[in-house]
Amino acid sequence: MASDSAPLSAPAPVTVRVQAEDFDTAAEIESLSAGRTDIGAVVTFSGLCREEKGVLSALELEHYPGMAEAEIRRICEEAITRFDLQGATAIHRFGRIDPGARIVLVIAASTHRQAAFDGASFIMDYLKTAAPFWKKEHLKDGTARGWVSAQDADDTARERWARG
Amino acid sequence: MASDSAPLSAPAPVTVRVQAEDFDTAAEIESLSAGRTDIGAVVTFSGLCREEKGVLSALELEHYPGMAEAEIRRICEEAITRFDLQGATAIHRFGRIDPGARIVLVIAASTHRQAAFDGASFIMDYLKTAAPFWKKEHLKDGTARGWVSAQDADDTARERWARG
Amino acid sequence: MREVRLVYFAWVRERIGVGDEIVSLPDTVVTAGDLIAFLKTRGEDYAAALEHENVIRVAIDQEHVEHDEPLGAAREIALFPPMTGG
Amino acid sequence: MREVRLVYFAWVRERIGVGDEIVSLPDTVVTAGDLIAFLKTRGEDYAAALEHENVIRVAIDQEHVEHDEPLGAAREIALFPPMTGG
Repeated sequence: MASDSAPLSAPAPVTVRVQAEDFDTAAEIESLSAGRTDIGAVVTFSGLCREEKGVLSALELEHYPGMAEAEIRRICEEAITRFDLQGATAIHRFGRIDPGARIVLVIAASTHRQAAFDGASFIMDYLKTAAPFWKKEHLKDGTARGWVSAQDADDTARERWARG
Repeated sequence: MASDSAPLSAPAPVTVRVQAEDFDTAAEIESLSAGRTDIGAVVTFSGLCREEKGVLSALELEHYPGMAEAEIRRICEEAITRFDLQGATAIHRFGRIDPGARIVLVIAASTHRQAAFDGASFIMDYLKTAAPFWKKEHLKDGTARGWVSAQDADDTARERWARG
Repeated sequence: MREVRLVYFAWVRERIGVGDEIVSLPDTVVTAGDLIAFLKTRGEDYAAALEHENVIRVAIDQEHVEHDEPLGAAREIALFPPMTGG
Repeated sequence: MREVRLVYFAWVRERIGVGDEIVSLPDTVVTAGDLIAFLKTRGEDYAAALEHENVIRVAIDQEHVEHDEPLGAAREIALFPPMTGG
């Protein structure tokens, strides 16, 4: 897909990582944009572990090693082609995530702000519905509430990017 | 406007600064979200000084002290009400800005990702057309290319948020 | 008969009771949907895990496929619930 | 006659040649548009700065207003080009 319509300029860097460790948002922005003067806009999305009613002990994030990285890379490359991004980064954690902690980071860089916003939003919408990750909730009373259900709203969000 | 539909929860923090100095994106994200577990999504927009053809020496950013802060605060507060944000930060620099350097940072925090994306995008669109800042380009040959012209595209971007 | 590696995730994995296994498939199993129907005959755990066939997602060699996709020369087939990352 | 503080920015400031000044306004100056028309009579620099009236933006006491807005009891009136921040 990407190869047919790739821009003529130098390839835009794509960084994808799936890891248990936390990440450093500022370092990732810096790594994408340092030493470049052709980037006018950088949009980042950080997804955090939300704790709604004081009962959640932690999230457990399971993933499909190999396919998770491959799917996220495919999503980022599609965003680069589609929105003419100058770079994209996506980092997704797995394992135990405490309330308030970071889960996912997406960065899109472009010459123009709308492309950067659209690129980051597109990557997130596809990542939520196509990247093989599953969340399980563990409660403070020691029980597991169980697996988080997929949201219809996420499918709807993804569908708005569909092209006829 | 804000008072009629304000959420019942604690007021969302708004941080606005207009300054000559650079800013620390990570520290600003941290300051908005640290110690909170009710934020699920944080979107940041960083605007950088773009250097297209190797001729730009620097941008000079003039602003209207007092009004600049007041307009940006008004824009952020409107975004908080409209998108039910849990916090917003906007920092805009003035003075001399070198190619590749940061000009503006907008952060929007929310429980849900679409609200965070929309909030940051709304703030940027209004900030570009309503906050009293003006850019002048200085060229490497020592001359001033002059004041940057306002873009029709920026007015169009702002108009999409108009409500009937 | 041919052997493929099956991998399971999230509640599909928990209900079946293993994360991965090598299974011999009869020649009548042609598509991803055929595979799900075949697995449901392997016992109560499989039947429970795959009860609501329409929500089960399938990946062949780490690429998403529809249920009517032929398995072809698949080496690794994954079955899992709708994804909830991000 | 009454006195107001006028402030100018960007190329409006450069063309007029000062950043701010106190000006006495005749009673015939009622709206922001009247003010622009009045200033254009004050000399070539003003006429050049305000030549294209429709692009000049006005703020009264640091709030954006249209050209038909009455100046009222304004203390500080700003004239400037379309903004290009962000």
